[in-house]
Amino acid sequence: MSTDATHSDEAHSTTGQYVRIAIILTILTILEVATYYVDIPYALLIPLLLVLAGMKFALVVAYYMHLRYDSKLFSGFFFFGFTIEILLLIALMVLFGIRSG
Amino acid sequence: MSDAAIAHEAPEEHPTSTGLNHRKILMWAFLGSECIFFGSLITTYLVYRGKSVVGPYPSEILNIPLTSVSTFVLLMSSLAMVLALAGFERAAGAAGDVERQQQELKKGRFWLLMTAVLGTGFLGFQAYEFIEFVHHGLGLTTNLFGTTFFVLTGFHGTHVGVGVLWLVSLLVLSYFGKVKPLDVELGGLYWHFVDIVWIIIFTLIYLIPH
Amino acid sequence: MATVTGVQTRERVSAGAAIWSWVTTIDHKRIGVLYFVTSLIYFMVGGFEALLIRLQLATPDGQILDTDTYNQLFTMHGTAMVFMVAMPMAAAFFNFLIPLMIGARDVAFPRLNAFSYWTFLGGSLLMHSSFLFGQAPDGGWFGYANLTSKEYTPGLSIDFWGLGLLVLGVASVAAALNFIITIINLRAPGMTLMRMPVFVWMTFVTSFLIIFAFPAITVALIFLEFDRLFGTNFYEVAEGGDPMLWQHLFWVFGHPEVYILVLPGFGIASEILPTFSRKPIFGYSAMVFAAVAIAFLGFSVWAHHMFTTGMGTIADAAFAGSTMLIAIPTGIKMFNWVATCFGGRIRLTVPMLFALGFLTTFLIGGLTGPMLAAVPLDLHFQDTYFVVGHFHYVLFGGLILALMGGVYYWYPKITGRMMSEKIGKWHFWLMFTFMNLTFFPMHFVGVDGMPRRVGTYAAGMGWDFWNMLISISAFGIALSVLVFLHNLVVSYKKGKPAGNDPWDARTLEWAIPSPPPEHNFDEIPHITHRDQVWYDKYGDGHGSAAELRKTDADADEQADEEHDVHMPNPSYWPLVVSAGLTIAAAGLMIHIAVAVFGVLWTVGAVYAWSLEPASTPSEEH
Amino acid sequence: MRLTGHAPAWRLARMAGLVAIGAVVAAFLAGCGAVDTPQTMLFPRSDNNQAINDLYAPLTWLAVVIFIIVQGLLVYSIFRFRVRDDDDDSIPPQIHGNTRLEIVWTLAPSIVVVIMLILTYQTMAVIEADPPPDALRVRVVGHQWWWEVHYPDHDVVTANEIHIPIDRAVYFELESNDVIHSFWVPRLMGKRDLMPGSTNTIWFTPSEEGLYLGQCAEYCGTAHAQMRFHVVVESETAFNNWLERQREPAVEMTGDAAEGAALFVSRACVTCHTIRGTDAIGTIGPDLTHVARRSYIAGGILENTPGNVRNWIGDSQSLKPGNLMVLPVELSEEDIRLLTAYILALK
Ligand code: HEA
Ligand code: HEA
Ligand code: HEC
Ligand code: CUA
Ligand SMILES: [Cu+2]
Repeated sequence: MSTDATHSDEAHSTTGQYVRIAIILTILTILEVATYYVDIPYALLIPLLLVLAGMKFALVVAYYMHLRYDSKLFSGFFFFGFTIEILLLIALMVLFGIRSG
Repeated sequence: MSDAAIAHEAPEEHPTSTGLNHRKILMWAFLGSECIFFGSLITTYLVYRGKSVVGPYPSEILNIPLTSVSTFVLLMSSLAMVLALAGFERAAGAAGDVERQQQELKKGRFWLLMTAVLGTGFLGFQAYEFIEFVHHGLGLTTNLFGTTFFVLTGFHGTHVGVGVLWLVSLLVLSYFGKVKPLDVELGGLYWHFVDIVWIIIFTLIYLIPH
Repeated sequence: MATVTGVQTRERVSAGAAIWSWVTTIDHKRIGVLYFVTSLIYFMVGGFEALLIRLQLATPDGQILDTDTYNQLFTMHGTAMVFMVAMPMAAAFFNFLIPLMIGARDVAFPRLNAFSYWTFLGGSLLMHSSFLFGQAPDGGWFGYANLTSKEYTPGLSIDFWGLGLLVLGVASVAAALNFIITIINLRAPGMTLMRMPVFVWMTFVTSFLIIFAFPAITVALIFLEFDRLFGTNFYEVAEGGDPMLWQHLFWVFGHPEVYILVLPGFGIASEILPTFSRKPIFGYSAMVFAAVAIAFLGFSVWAHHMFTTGMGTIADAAFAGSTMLIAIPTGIKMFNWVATCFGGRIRLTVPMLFALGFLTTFLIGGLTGPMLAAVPLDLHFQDTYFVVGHFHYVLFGGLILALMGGVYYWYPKITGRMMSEKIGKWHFWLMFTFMNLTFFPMHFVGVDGMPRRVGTYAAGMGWDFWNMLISISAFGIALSVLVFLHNLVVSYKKGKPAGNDPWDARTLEWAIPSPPPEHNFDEIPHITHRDQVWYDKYGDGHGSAAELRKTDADADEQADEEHDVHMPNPSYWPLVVSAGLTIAAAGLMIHIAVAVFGVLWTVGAVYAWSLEPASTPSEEH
Repeated sequence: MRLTGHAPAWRLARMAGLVAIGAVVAAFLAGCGAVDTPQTMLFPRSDNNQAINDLYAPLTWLAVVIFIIVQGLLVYSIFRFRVRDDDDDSIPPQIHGNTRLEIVWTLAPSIVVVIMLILTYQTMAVIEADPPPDALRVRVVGHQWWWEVHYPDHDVVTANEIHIPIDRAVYFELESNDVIHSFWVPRLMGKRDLMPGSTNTIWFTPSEEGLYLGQCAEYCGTAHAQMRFHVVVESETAFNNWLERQREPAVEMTGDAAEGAALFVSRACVTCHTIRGTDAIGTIGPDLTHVARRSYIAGGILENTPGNVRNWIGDSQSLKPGNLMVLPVELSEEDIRLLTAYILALK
C-alpha cells in the first residue's frame, strides 16, 4: 500500500472543494424536499428519491470521509457491512411482503 | 525494565504491516459493523411500515418542512467537521511556523465548535419533534409506527449526542495540546457516518410517502 | 535468559500484588489464560446443567426436576455453552496465539483487549446471577418472541438473559475488532496474508463474522428489552407486531454464529494435523478461500431454521439451496485435511487424536446438515432430537474436541510443561467414545419422534432405551472431563519440561521459549516463508530430520541477546469501564436511576481511560 | 511416540469404545422396521408424508456413502502413514497441494449438492401443491397448552382430538391464540408452526385408519412437553357419525350429573369452558360439550378415565404443572365427585 494515510494532505480536497460539495449537497436536499411538494407518480418518485439520497451518501462518503483518497481497505470494511445490510433489507422486505401478501 | 530503557527504546513508531493507522482501521471496521446495526433498525421500520393498527399514522404527523431544516443543519455540520479537520491538519503541517500554526489551530477549533453547535441544534430539533409528536398523541408505545420511529430516530439521536460529547472533548483537549489531526479525523469519520445515516433515514422515513 | 528472571520475579511478589497484576494485566497471554479459565468454569456449569437434564430424561416421567426448572436448565445450558464456553474458549486461543503466530508483541489495543475480557465476565455473571433470585432465563437459547414477552414470561428471567447477552455482545465485538486490526497491522515483516498460519486466517474470518453478525442480535435484543421494559410493540401481536421479526433478526445473527463457533476449531485442526503429519497443510489457498466462502454464504442461509414457520415455497427453496451450497466449501476443507494426513509421517499424539476425532465427528455432524436443509425432511426433523444430535456433533465434535486438541497442543507453550500423554489418551478415548454414544442415539430418538425441550415424556414411545443410554453416556463424558481436569492440574506441577519446540512444529510461536517472555519476541522475526519455523529448521529439503535440523546452539545464540522491550503499562480502567456497563445493564432491571448511574460511571471511566498516559507504542499511532 | 512394551490400558478403553459405538449403530439398524415407536416419522400413513419419506432414503444413503468415502480415506491414511517403530525419522515430501485433485473434490460435492437439491425440490413440489378443492377444512388454534379444533364447514368445535376420514384430503388452517406452537403428527405429516397473528396451512390425505399421536413441537412455555394430541383416522361413515354427534348440544343430565351441572355454573367452571346447550360459554379452556367422548384429556396426556377426570378436577396442577386451569374457588370432595359425574356424562 503506497499511499500513506498521513500525507494525503495534497490529495485532500481544499476548503473550496469542501464548500462546493456542501453546495451540491444542499441542492440535492432541496430537490429531495421539493418532491414532497410536487406531484410525481409514485413509481417514479421512489427511484428518484433513492437516487438523490444515494448521491448525497456517495458525496459525503467519498469526499468528507475521504474514502476516495484513502486505502481501499477502509472502503472494503464499510461497503462490506453496507452491502450485507442492503441485501438483508431487500430479502426481509420480500419475505415479509410474501407473508402478508 | 529500567527507565533508561524506556527513553532508549522510545515508543518508536514502528511501521504497521499495511502502513495504515490502527485506530483508523478500528474506526472503519466499527462503522462497517454500525451499518448492520442501523440497517437492522431501518429494516424493521420498513417491514412494519403501514402495519400500525391504530393511529396516529406517519402521514398525519411527520413534519417535512421542519425536518428538512434539521436535515440541513446536520448536513452543514458535516461541512464544519471537514473544515475543522483541515484546520488541525494544516496546523500540524505548519509545525515550523508558530504563528501560522496558531492561526490554523484557531480555525480548526472554531469549526469544531461549530460542528458541535450544529449537532446540538439538530438534537434540539429532534427534541422539539418528539415533544410535538407526543402532543399529537404519538408516544413510544402508542402503535407500531411510534415504536419503530422513536427507537430508530432515538438511537440515531443518541449517536449524535455521543458525537457532540466527543467533539466537545476534543475541543477542550486541544487547548492542552493533546489533540492530533488523527484524533479529529476519527471523530470526523464517526460524525459523517451519523450524518449519512440521517440522509438515509430522511429519505426512507420522511420523504417516501406513506 | 530474560524469561528465567521474569518467572522468578513473578514468584516473589505477594499474593495481593499477584491478584492485582492479573486484574490490571493487559498482556494478551495472561488475558488468554483468564479467558480459558473462565470458560472452563462455565463449561463445568453448562455441563453440570446438561447432566441434570440427562438425569431427568433418563427415564420416562422423570421426577427429578419440575418443568420450570428443566426449562431454565436447557436455556442456560445452551446459552452458556454457546456464549460463555465456545466463544470465550476460542477467544482464549486467539488471545494467546495470534500475536505469537504473526510475530507481534501484543494485540493492537491491549487495553481494549482487557476490556473485552472483563465485559465478557460482567455479562456472564449478570446472566448467571439470575439463579440467585430464582429467576433463571427459561425462553430457550434462541428466545423466540412472543413467548419472551412480559405477558407470557413475567418476572425478570428474560431480562437477565437479554441484558446479559447485550453486554456479552459488546465484549465479543470489541474483541473481534481488536483481532482484525492486530492481524491486519501487526504482522511481522514479510508475513504476507498468504503466509499467515491457517489458524490466524480462521481467527480473522471469525472476527469478521462477529462484527457483522452481532449487530443483528443486538438490535433484536434491544427491541425485546424495549418491549419488556418500556412497553413498545415490536413483538406485540395485538399491535400488529410480528414474532417472525425476532426469528429473522436472531437467525441473521444465529447462523453466522454457528460458523463463528466452528471456524476456530477448523483453525486449530489445521495447525495440529500438519505438525503431526510432518507435512504442510494441503491446499493452503483453498483452505483460506473456503473459509471466506463459508463466511459469505453463512449470511445467506439464516432462514433454514424457519422452514416450519410457513415462509412460502419460494423462500424455502431459496434457503435450502443456499444452505446446501455450504457443503461445497466445507467439503473442500474436509478433503484437504485428509490429504494433509495422506503421505505424511503421522504421529498419534494426544493432540493429533483429538484433531482426528474432530474430523470424524464434524464430518458426521456436517453430513446431517444438508439433510436438515432439505425442506420436506426438516418439516419432520425440526425441533426434534435429530437436530439436537446434529448440533452437538458439530459443536461438541467440531468445536470442543478441537479445542481439547488445542489445549494439549499448546499447553507446553503456555505453561512450559508437557501434558501427560498417557492420561491424555484415556481422556481422548473416553471422551470420543462417550460423546458418540451420547449424541449419536439422539438422531434415533429424533427420528422416533421425540421433540426437543421436553422435560418429561411418556413411557411406551420407544424412546426409553436410547434415553437411558444417552444419559449414562453423558456421565461418561463427565468422567472424561474429570480426567482432563486431572491432567491439566497434574501436568502443571509434574509435567516434563517442554522446551521451545516439543512437537517439532511449524509456526512462529514455537521459536520462542515456553512460556513466552512478556514481550514475546526479543527481536521481531522476518518472515520469508509460510511455516517459517519449519523452514528455518529444515529448509524445503528432504531427507532425515536429524541431518537437516539446525543445531540447538544456533537457536540459543539468537535467544541470548538481551533486549529490553518497552511494554505498555497495566491498567485497571478497562475493568472499571466493564463494571460500569454491567451496572448500567443490571440497573435496567432494578431502577432507572441505577442504570443512569451505570452509564455515567461508564462515561467517566472512558474519559479516565483515554486520558491515561498512552504509553503503549501500538496505541500511539 | 514409539509403541513398545505391552499394551497400555487406554488401548483397552479404545477397543471397548469403538466396539460400543459399532454395537449401537448395529442395534439401531436391527431395530428399524419394528413399529414399537408410535410417534416415529418413519412408516408414514398419508400421501404427502409418503412423499417426504421417499426422500429420506436417498439423502441418508448419500450421507452414508460420503461418510464412508471420507472416513475411509482418513482411516486408511492413519494406518498407512503412521510412524512405525522402525521409522527412519525422514521428512515426508512436503506437498503443498494438487490443483487437479482440488478441482475434483470441489466438483464432486457440487454434483452431489445439485442432486440433493433436485430431489428436495421435487418433493417440495408435491407437498406444497394446493390441496384438492374437496379437502376437509379443519382449523386448529393453539393455546398454552392445548389444542382447539374447529370444523368450520360443519359447525363443530372440539379439543385435543381430531377426527378425519380416510382417503380424503384434510386441509389444516393453523392459528395461535397466544405464543408459537407447532402442529406435528409424525406419521401423518411434517410439522408446521402456529403463528400468532397469521394463519399457516398444511394438508395431506391419510391412507390408513388408526389413532395417531401428535405433539407440539415448538417450545411454548412451562407445559410444552405435555401439549400433545391425537388424530383419529376413521372410515367415512364413522367420521360422519362422529360429526353428527359433535354437532349436537350437550345431552340432558340426570342424578349426580345434573347436580354436577349446577356446580359447573356455581363453581366458576363456566368462566372458562363452553358446553353448548348450557349457559357455559367460556373460551379460556377447551369446549367440553362432548368431552366424555374423547379418549384423552388435558392435551392428550391423560386417558379419559373416571379416576383421571376426578384427579384433574381435584388438582390439575399436579398432573400438568403450570397449566392454565386455575380454579378461583376451593372444591370440596363432594364437589369434585359431582363435577366428575357431570364431565363423564358429557357424551
Ligand atoms: C458449529 C456449529 C454448526 C455448524 C458448523 C453447522 C453446520 C451446518 N448446519 Fe447446523 N445447526 C447448528 C450448528 C451448526 N450447524 C445449531 C446449533 C443448530 C440448532 C439451533 C437450534 O435450533 O437451537 C443447527 C441447526 C441447523 C438447521 C436447522 C434445523 C432445524 O431446527 O430445523 C439446519 C437446516 O438446514 C442446519 C444445517 C446445517 C448445514 C447445511 C451445515 C453445513 O455447514 C455443514 C457442512 C458440512 C458437511 C456437509 C460435511 C463435510 C462435507 C463434505 C465431506 C463434502 C461432501 C458433502 C456433501 C456434498 C453433502 N443446521
Ligand atoms: C458448545 C455447545 C454445547 C456443548 C458442549 C453441549 C454439551 C452437552 N449437551 Fe447440549 N446443547 C447446546 C449446546 C451444547 N451442549 C445447545 C445450544 C442446546 C440447545 C438449548 C436450547 O434448546 O435452548 C443444547 C441442548 C441440549 C439438550 C437438549 C435439551 C432439550 O432440548 O430438552 C441435551 C439433552 O440431552 C443436551 C445435552 C448435552 C450433554 C450431555 C452435553 C455434554 O457433552 C456435556 C459434557 C460436559 C460435562 C459433563 C461437564 C463436566 C463437569 C463435571 C464432570 C463436573 C460436574 C460439575 C459439578 C459437580 C459442579 N444439550
Ligand atoms: C381459569 C380457567 C378455567 C376454569 C375456571 C376451569 N377450567 Fe377446566 N380447563 C381450563 C384449561 C385452560 C384447560 C386445558 C388445560 C390443558 O390441557 O393445558 C382445561 C381443561 C379442562 C378439562 C379437560 C378437557 C380436555 O379435553 O382436555 C376438563 C374436564 C375441565 N377443564 C373441567 C373443568 C371443571 C369441572 C371446572 C370447574 C371446577 C373447570 N374446568 C374450571 C381452564 C379452566
Ligand atoms: Cu405448544 Cu409447545
Ligand atoms: Cu443455521
